[in-house]
Amino acid sequence: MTKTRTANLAGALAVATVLGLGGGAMAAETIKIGIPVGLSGANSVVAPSVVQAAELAAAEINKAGGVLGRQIELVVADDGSGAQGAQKAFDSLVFQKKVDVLISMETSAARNAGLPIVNRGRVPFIYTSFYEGRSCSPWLYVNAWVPEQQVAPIVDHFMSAEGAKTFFLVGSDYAFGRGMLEFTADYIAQKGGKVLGDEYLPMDGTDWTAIISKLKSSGADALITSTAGGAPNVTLTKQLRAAGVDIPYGNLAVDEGTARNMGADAAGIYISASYITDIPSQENQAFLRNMKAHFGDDLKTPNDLSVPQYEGVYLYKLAVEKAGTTDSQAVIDALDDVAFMGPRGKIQMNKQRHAPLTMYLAQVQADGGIRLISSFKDVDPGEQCPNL
Amino acid sequence: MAILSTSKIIAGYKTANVLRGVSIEVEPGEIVAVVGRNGVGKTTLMRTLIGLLPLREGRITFNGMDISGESADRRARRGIAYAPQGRGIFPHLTVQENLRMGSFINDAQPVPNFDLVFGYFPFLKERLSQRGGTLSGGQQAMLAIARALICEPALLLLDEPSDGVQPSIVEEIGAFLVDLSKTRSISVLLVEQNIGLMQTAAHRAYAMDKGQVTSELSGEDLKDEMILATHVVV
Amino acid sequence: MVEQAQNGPAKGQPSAARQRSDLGTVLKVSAAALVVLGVAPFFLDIYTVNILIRALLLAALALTVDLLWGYTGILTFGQSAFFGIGAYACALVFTHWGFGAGWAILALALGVLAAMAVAGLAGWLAFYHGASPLYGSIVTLALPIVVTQVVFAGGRTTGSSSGLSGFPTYYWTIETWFWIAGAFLVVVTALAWLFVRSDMGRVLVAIRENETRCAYLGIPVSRIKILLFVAAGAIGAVAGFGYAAFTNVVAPELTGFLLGTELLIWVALGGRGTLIGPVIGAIFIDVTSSYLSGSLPFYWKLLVGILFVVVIVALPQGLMPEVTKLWRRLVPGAKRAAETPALERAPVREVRRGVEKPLAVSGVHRHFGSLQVLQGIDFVANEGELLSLVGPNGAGKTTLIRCLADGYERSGGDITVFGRELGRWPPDRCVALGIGRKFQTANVFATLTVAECLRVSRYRLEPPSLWTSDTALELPEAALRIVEETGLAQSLDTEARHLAHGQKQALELAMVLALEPRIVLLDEPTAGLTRIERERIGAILTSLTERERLSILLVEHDLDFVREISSRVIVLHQGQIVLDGSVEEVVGSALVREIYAGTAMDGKGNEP
Amino acid sequence: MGGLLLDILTTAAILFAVASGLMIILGVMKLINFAHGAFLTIGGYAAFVTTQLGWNPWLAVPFAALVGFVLGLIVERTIVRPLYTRPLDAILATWGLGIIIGQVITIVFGREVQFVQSPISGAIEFLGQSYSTYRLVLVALAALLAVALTALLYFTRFGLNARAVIMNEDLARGLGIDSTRVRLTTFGLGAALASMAGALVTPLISVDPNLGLPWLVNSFMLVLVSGISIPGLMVASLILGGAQVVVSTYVSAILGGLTIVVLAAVILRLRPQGLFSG
Repeated sequence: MTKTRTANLAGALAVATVLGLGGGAMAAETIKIGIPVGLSGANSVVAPSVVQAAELAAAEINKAGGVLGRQIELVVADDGSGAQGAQKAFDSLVFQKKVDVLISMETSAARNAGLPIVNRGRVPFIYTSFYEGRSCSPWLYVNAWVPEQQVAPIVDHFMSAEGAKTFFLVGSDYAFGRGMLEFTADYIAQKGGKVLGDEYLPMDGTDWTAIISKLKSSGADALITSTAGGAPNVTLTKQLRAAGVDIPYGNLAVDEGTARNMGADAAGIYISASYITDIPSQENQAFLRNMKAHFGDDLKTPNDLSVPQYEGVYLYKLAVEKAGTTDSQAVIDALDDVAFMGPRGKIQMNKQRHAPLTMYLAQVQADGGIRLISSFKDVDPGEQCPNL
Repeated sequence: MAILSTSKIIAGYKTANVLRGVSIEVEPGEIVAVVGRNGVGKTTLMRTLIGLLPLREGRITFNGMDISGESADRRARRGIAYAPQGRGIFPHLTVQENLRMGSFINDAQPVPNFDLVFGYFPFLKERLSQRGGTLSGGQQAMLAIARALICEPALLLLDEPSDGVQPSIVEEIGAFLVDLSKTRSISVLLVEQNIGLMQTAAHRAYAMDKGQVTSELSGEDLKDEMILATHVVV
Repeated sequence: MVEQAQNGPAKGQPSAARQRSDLGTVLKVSAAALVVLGVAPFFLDIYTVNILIRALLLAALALTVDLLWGYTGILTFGQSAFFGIGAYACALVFTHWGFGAGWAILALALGVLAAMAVAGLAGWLAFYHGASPLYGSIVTLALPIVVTQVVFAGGRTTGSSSGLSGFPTYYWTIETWFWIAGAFLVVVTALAWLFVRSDMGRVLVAIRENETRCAYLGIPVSRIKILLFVAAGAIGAVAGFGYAAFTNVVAPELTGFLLGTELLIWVALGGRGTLIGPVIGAIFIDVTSSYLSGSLPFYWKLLVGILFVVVIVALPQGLMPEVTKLWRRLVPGAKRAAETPALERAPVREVRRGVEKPLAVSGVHRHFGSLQVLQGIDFVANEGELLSLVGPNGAGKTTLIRCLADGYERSGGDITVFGRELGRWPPDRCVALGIGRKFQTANVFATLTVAECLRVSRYRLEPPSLWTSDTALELPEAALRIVEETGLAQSLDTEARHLAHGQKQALELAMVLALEPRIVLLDEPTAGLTRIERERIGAILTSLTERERLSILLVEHDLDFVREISSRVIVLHQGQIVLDGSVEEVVGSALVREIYAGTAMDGKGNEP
Repeated sequence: MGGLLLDILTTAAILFAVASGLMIILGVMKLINFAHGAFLTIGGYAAFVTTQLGWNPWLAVPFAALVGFVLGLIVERTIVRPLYTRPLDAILATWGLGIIIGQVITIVFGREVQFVQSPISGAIEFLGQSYSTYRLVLVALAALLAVALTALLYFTRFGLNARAVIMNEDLARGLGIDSTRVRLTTFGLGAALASMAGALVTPLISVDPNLGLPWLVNSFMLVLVSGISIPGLMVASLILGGAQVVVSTYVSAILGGLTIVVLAAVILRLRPQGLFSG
């Protein structure tokens, strides 16, 4: 059945204009940061936290005097978590709102749909979502993890600590889902494990019945899933739990916030992330404090998708300052060189437009919190865009 | 006072008027027939009287009340029972359900009087749980009449009960109508082509042609088969 | 015996001189539209031009929905499927095979051919003889769902849920794309305009108004619907191709059911069956959505939803007719003077006479389940005979007529028409044998004018032009007489729905006679007519049998009328022929009297 | 094998529950309610509200039914009533109604995905299988629904009137049945059933403003194939739902999504009146 969402077609577009808290003099023209994000559809679970992170960064920067004396203005647009919506959102941001930069966490479908528009409009684009890797464009930088950084901790842990030899893979049928699981299958084979099956459902499919039955009858030792964020992830987890699946379960697409929303159903899931709230660093503690202070009760739990967004805004600020201008080409050239000490540690996108990251393996607890199992320092993203 | 009277009623379908000013009266306890060839507007008259076809002009009064603008179900609840032409029953409902469908007719008598109709049509009692559609044509006709009468309405509109029914049963129906009007003083307006039935049952008749009443036939006229035949056949 | 053709060629192809066409006006308007589109990019900002390009392509798609739904009455949810096929053809070829002018032409050709093939298949499934309009809609509903799932199932090849993007394409300037999209829309609209205003366009409306009547006028309804569906699919595929080439992104939503319903909304709001309304509706709503969804995200969609419901409930014809009405009120004289076609006598066709019996019926029976409606009907109809079928209600008269005019109707038995077996044929093929049928209730095309109704009836004999309309209306003698004698000749420009009841009956009879049938089946042609009208029709029928040697079968209740005009009478009772004889024999028969009086029994009874 | 059978049975039960409201409305009113999906969504949000208010999750079902019924009555009076004689337009108008409902829900609740507390979680041993308890409960509930609907239609005066109106509306009116009211009640009932089904399926899925949409077309196809009868719908759900599960399991989960639509289109071509018309 098709489950294309009305919202995708309409490309419902929300514009939230966030001006600096300081409300200082608006002498110079503002710098517009476009944030196309999935406020509806699959990503809607996590999108609000992403917007909050960007809002905090903008507020902090504006309070401190802005960038080159100019205030930052955020322009948020709903991409409907899909290609069609993304097209409208990117069109509107690039050509109508004429933003200076795009910084966003999006589905792979939306990113792919947006890239031609970015190329046409020649706007820098910092992508802040973990993804399947190898997305390359002269205008694109990525500050979140790729499979090379994320998959190994989970598979290694399952094979050593849980003694798993056979795996079953389930995903959403789109670039991220397939990309992640193909990498995972290769990695498992490389480590001497066996993949008993891999199954996909369209990105917004919700009926996993047949796939779960296949999983159960396969007798696999462990399960690794990679769905579109949000709704598919939630429905899959719910239905897995309802079906009584209790083998080790690694979820490549769940973040801490979503896990919290899912309640007891998420308990026991293994996640591998570049950010968890428990990171003891000063930067993280300060970030969490400021988020709480800024958003109070409305605070959405910061997570592996929202924190890179926060850092992305700062990376852009540093690049503009280094370039001394918001000119697209100059900013693109400068982005390689700047580094930001954020909640996740030092972030610099200097490995073929991608960033080496510290990764954490953790398990979701029954109360929605997570338990850190181990961490891996400065994992390299590998060969992502050798031609750039 | 007449139980039913119409004054110059006009009704029809789409752009065509089928009834072109029909005025008739039915007295309490009277059995009145409407005769005429096929297509002169007899069935249209019945549908207009019960309210399934809107009145375009004219007036219908029932028991002295103007019911011209009322819906069919309102008229039925006032006590006008309607037994349509042909197999006017619900074929997929059981006999009992078909009979129960009559219990909204006549608000004055909300409890269906099963004994009354079983008295006249004993076969119904034996076939209560049988589907209406499995009855024979004649039995279906009797079921339709029984249903119309189960709450003892003041007026029965009966559209060609003889259509597709064996002569012996037609006679039975005739006798029953006569008894009904005598013992329960229920009035009957009967649309018929069957000469036999008219002769046994009707007190008098209206002859219709081309949407108008062309003449009134007295009880005497009804006995004359030749007069009757001119109105029915050619 | 062979009658000579009196004048003109036997097969009357209308001469070119008689063709009227809107071509001049259309060219002028198109040129004006092209000029506006040509300068528009210089006055609009880049964002507006950008979203207009998409809107223009979608408007062309909406136009095909209007052709199908507004004009022909096929409620389609599926046009998005063809749009998607065109778009994916572009993306797949450019992504996987190659890019360049040759590849582009190949991709376009593949997309159009695939769309046409899918449309042909779906049309064959949806528009069979006897299909309900709902079934057609069901198939068009399934279509985008199937195409979308195929895209999903394509994995890496089709990009599945994420679609394909970033494939090489022509990075022309945005103005260039705007001009391409604009020119495409203008051309498609112009062609569609000529098409719907042509004689063939009238046939489409006739199908929408009354498909059954069309079939019995010998119009191959199924074939026309399928061909139209295929053509609409091809246009949709071209639009989709352009969309993909411009946006450089294809996604499953492009082929989806939701886009299909959105097209319906645009068409309904703009005004179905107005061509321009849907185009304006599509452009206006799509562009406004892109703009307003920024500041009024949900309220705008809510507003469109409410407007849509209100229009469907209260103004089913959409907003365009209201605008036109207002325009006519404000600008007196804006109403175009309709051109009344000149009535002409059609050349008499050569027919062989007296060689074969017009109609031979043997052993025909018909049952519905266990109910026998006709059993063992045998009779022969002769040339120049007016044969009346009489009998009480339910005797099977209308059923018999149906069996003669539609090869699918009878349960068994043989019917021969001029020596040729009537097979299991749909009504339009029965018409080709020379059978014309008039229905019981007047069955005309409500929104067509009298002249158009008659012209549509000439479909089989004078194949209508796709682009022009004939300024003359050729009718055979018999039809001409009815038109002239009943006053229809003075109302050629009146829409059929505004005619009086009697005139409608006369019009339908004229339409049937316009088919130049050799056998005419009439089901109560005088029901609801005044005495004068009846007499007039009676006289015409008698002369048809006497002068033109037609064979007429008449179902009639009015025995006076039967007695006046019949040459022979068949009495049906309980599905059987009980009497077949002259008028005197039948009218005087005691049996007939008994049958009508309800006292006759045939012994077998009708008690099941 | 046991797992497959349970999958088929539970899928059929869900389909039956989801389609029943559409069938009641089509059966009695001869009207295709394309707002059916929107009423399912309303049920989902009724469950969401139940969760938000901290009520017992089982209360979501009657609460959804009540909300659906009241809204159904309003909709019948305002939108549906003028369209009885225009069946194809009724499809469009109810589709537009679905858009309106979806947007109002978005304005009130936001467009993000929400979560509903499940009344039952976990799995139990059944037929030698560990199987989702809630799905098994749904089978029981669907069976109960079938019994209740049958009882309503065959053992109550409303049911008798409704069936009479289906068979011969004029005759029923002539016998004193207010068919307008029967239709009003029927539409309310159909909307209530749809909302109830929406609340029943939400524990398996997540709630968002377009929750009902993917169910609409499948429900529509099932109802047409059923020939508009309760046993017909049960069998159609089993056959088509079963085919969907089999294709999903043995061919592809994605093509499984096509099964119902394609099979229905083919079946209706061969038997336009559906499998079980009386």
